[in-house]
Amino acid sequence: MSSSTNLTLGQYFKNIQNAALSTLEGMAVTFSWLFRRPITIQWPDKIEKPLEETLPERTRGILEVETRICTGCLACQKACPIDTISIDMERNAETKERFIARFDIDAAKCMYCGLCVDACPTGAIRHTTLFAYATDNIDNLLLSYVDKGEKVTPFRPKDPQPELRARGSIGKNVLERNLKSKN
Amino acid sequence: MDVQSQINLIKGKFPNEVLENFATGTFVNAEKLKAICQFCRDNEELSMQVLTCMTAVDLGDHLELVYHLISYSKKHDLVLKVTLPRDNAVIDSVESVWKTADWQERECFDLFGVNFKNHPDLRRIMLPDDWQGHPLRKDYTPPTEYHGMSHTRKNPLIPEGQSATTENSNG
Amino acid sequence: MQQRKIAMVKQELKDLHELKQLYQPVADEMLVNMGPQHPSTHGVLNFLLVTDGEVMHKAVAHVGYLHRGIEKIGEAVEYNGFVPFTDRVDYLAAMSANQGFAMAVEKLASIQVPERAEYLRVIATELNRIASHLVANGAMAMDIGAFTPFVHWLKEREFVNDLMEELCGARLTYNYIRIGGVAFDCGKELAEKIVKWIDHFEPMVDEFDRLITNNEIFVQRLANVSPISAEEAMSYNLVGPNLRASGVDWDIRRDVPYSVYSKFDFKIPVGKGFRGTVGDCYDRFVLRILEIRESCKILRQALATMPEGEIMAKVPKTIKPPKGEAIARVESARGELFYYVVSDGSSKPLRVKIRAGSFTAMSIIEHLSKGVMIADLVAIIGSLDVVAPEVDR
Amino acid sequence: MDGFLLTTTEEFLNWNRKSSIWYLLFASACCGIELMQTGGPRTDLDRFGAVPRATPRQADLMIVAGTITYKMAERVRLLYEQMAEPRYVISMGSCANCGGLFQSSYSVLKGVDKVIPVDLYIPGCPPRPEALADAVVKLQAKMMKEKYLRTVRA
Amino acid sequence: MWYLANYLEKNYAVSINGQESAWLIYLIVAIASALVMLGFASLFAGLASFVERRIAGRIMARVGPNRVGPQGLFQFVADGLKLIMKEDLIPNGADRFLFKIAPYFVFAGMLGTFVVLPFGANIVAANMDVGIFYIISITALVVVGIILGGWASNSKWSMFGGLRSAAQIVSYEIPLALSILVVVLLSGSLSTQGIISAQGGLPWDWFIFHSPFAFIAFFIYFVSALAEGNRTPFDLPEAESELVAGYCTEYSGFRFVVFFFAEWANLWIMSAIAVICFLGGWRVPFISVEESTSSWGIILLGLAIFMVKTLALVVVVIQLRWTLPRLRLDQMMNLCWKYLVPGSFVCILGTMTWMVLIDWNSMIGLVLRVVVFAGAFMLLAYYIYRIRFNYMIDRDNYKKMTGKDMWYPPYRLP
Repeated sequence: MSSSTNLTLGQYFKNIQNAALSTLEGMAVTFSWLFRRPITIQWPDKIEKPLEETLPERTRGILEVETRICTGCLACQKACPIDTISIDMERNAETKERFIARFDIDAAKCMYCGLCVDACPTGAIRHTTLFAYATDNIDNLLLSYVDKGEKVTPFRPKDPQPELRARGSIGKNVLERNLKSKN
Repeated sequence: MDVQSQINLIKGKFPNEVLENFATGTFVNAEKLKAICQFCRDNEELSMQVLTCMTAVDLGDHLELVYHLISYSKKHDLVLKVTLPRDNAVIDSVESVWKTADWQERECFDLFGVNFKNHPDLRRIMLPDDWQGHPLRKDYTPPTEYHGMSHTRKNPLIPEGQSATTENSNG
Repeated sequence: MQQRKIAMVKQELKDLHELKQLYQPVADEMLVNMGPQHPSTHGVLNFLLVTDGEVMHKAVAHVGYLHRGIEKIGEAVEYNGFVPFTDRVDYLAAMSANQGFAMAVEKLASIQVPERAEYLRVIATELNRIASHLVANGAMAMDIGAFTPFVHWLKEREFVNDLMEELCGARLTYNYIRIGGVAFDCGKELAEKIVKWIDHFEPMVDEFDRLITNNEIFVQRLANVSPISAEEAMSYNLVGPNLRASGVDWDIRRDVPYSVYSKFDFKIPVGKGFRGTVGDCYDRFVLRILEIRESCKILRQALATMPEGEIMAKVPKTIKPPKGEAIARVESARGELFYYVVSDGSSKPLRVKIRAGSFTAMSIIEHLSKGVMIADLVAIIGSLDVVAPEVDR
Repeated sequence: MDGFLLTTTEEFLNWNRKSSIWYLLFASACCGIELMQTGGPRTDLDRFGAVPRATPRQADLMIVAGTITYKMAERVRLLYEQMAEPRYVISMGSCANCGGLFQSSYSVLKGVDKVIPVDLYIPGCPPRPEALADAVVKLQAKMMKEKYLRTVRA
Repeated sequence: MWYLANYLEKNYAVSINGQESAWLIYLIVAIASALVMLGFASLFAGLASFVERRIAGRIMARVGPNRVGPQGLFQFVADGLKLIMKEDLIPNGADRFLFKIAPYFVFAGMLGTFVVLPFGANIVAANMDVGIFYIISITALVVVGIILGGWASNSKWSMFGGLRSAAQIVSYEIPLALSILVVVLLSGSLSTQGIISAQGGLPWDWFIFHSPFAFIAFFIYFVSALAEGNRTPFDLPEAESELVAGYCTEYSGFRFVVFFFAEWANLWIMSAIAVICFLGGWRVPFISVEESTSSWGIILLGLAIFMVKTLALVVVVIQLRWTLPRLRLDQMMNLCWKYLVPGSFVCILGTMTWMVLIDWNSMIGLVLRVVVFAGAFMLLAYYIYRIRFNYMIDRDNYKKMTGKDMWYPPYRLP
């Protein structure tokens, strides 16, 4: 089938033979695929465990903060190149100790690079394996890990180690609360 | 052959064009750049067949054009630098020596405002044609809106109290 | 709304008017806009075809639809913070983009990367090269019309994504190579998983050959289409598989040795005109498949001989390299990725210049497209493996 | 009686629209690769009846995958206007949501909702293929609740 | 259906105010059979589009539509009705009247061929004496529709698609007609029922194994039928990756449904004609032509055999679509004029000499037919061997890598 005009007879039949053989070969490959297992993971309903559990441990999903062991050192805020984390530390007038008034992460802007997780000394901020949170209102993606009036006393290393919540549970609560409240 | 002998070779052909040199290459006079590049490419010992990268650096008071040349057969490379004034930087295009310079010079014109004499098709390459200013210069202030689309967006991280929206904070 | 519409119409008229002087189309010619959204322009690239039917007189490339000003952001972000941006420069071969920037800054700040970190970098880069070649060849086969090989290679890429997710946490934008070493370590069972995948993958490459590479229609569509001679390739500064397909034997991993590539023995495939002339579309396609096989060999050797030890050098929190400049050349999937970093002593670089392979591959398309059919232009774009962000940065 | 008749026919019509969403083949940056992976074998959008269509005329869902620069913004608006009427937009990834990591750049549009109305925002950079499948499932649920006939009648 | 018409006329011939009322009955029966044909064509087109996406899924190691209805059976209903509900878009520069008319030309051309296709011994809408000749001429209507659609939608891409299909379908009519001429030579009649009744039930009595030339004629017919229906190696008119969507770039909504329907209905027509001409239609083995209309059981058996053969060919055509890349315009024309047309002339000459030298019913004729059949069977055996070879290569590695075994037969639906 080569379009060159100077087509010798041998080349003519060789083209036909090549075309026929390679088509047969290709058809054999595709037909053999009909007998092989498809690798589809039928995501929403036909899988045993929800995908969040089976993802590898280092997966970088939506960020979450375990405020109990957060020392308020603002290392993550400085480490983030596009400042998607913003923390307000306030000083209690009489008792002179600081507390965290606001800890917001903009999940819509975050680039999931993991630089903040490396910078955090106590591992308070960490990536969950959550991913399926499409919302129709972009404000739902603003995760605030310290509620409006609540005052969180920063954790000091020599304090007793508090009981930590499971990875992913905090993020899931905040996201669900956002979805219900705002739309 | 190492950088120093390459520079001597060029100094032999263009005695007063080669200014002071540095570790990986040498400064060159702007007017003679095209001739030197032609020489680098055609000379057997040098045979710089490829212009790897041609870019500009804004050093505050003047612009610096950097030409990275490399030779695949001789496996050595060289850097040529040219200093240009900030405002009307003009230099002749080396597009006739290496065809790759066509697009790299268009990019340099687009982002730095360096004008290239007898370049076949000097148009903006990256930015829309009606964009004002050359972004990669240090004194560039981005426009506040383009074709009716504003540059600012309400930053959800800042509560309603403080009113600062995200200016172009690329300082 | 109204004034925006008027502005757009004025813009269109100005475009057409300006194009008319530039090309002075002959009476029966027409300008066909192979627009930014087109199934076969990989990403957002725009070709203006001056054609009078199937055969084109000229295809003018309009780029810049994905110009995100990464180099300007490079001057506003610290060294450590810029590494995730280099992922987005070439999202198909993000690992080599990371490695390029990291090597440039390590040269500037004279940081010595430990041995095991170099091995981990080679493993991650080779896995990434295979994944990138899969998408490159798959997209090209899809443009020629064979949809099945593309989806089969996406299936193989899915396995690579799983391995990468276990190794560095992300599927596409890894941010795995940090300045001075590597972010995570590769455990024993992950190394087994990679070897098991390679055992499964290499016969699959032979199957792809039987399915598509030796297919007569595929060969006729690609052989002798727009051959590029060695001088042209060098003058247009083509790099990587495009350059080697034209017969120039130049590979950064072997000719400008960096990292620990000198410890492995692997062949550099060079285009020999497998079914047509040297440097045609078919050569570039086959070359990528040969490179996939070479990368599998490197991966096996690297996994076998990986020494124990540190994975990160002692690096201060914010890196302040001394005043000066440094260059770094890395063999990415799309050829030589060139970084030129100028620092003025502060914690932010003064200038970061990234010169990628797709930028120059895109500039040669205008030269190649004289008197070529539209179906061939699609094949040329596919064979040159052009990726939008690398062209526009 | 009339309410029952209308809601069931509407339910049926919405079910039809929901179970065959044809999305526009428009991939601009890294999220475009994840869009292709979603069409690929692991999370198969074809299961939901979603087929990629190259022409905006036949597409009824536009997935904005990747960074939209100012030069591209007008083209995105043009594409949106060329799509036939019951059309939806999913903004995939941080760049399309709010400009993402390139928000400080001079040439990037800060979020695609400045140019076209967006139905769903997906967090992630790039979001996993399963996140995009989740967005399609959520879009289907949203389509089921739409009052298609009643608005026309009322 | 005329059989039904005669039956009705004998028993219920009611005369309305004296005139003979036979024409009324014929009219009613004609309309009824037309509706049955339309029903069958659209149902088949829908199911074929669903089955094609399922087979394509399995070929690509993924799963086709399986959530819309039980195992995704109602996918085509959803696609069709959704497209009907879409906004009715006509591009502003388009030629409105031609833009609206174009799809119905393609529809008429497609549905017209269903009239002549038989389904059983005497189950045929119209047993025309010029059946095959009528089919070849009516498919030309499809070309008119596509060119009209391409030109009228005022977009450069669809104009490319329209002109490409004009070149392709018109030039592939010739090898199509010539290869069917071989069958007409063998059977001596142009009507579809006549061709089928000239063949026997057993495989070596089919025309395809009559001689090596008839065997090659079958492949020439098959390739040019692919080109007629714009199927894969020749889907240049709506080349997905080059011309955005070819001639139907500007079509959306119901008009696109008609183009969509025509493409899949053509699958049936292409394989039905192949089965009629070359693979012995509805002939039941060991039953002669006269007995085949005797009892309803045999007619239905004939219908079943015809369906099985046609669906097998449809699966082959579908599989071809997901295996082969697309031809370039000049290569497609080159293939037609340099390979298929001379090939079909050689087949006609060969068959004629073969018929003159060897009589159909003679012992040598039978032996030679069995030899050709054996050759074809060897080819099939080699094909199955290659399939098994491809499967065996990856079985152990896949088990080692994923822990699950790879055997997943097509009838096991995920």
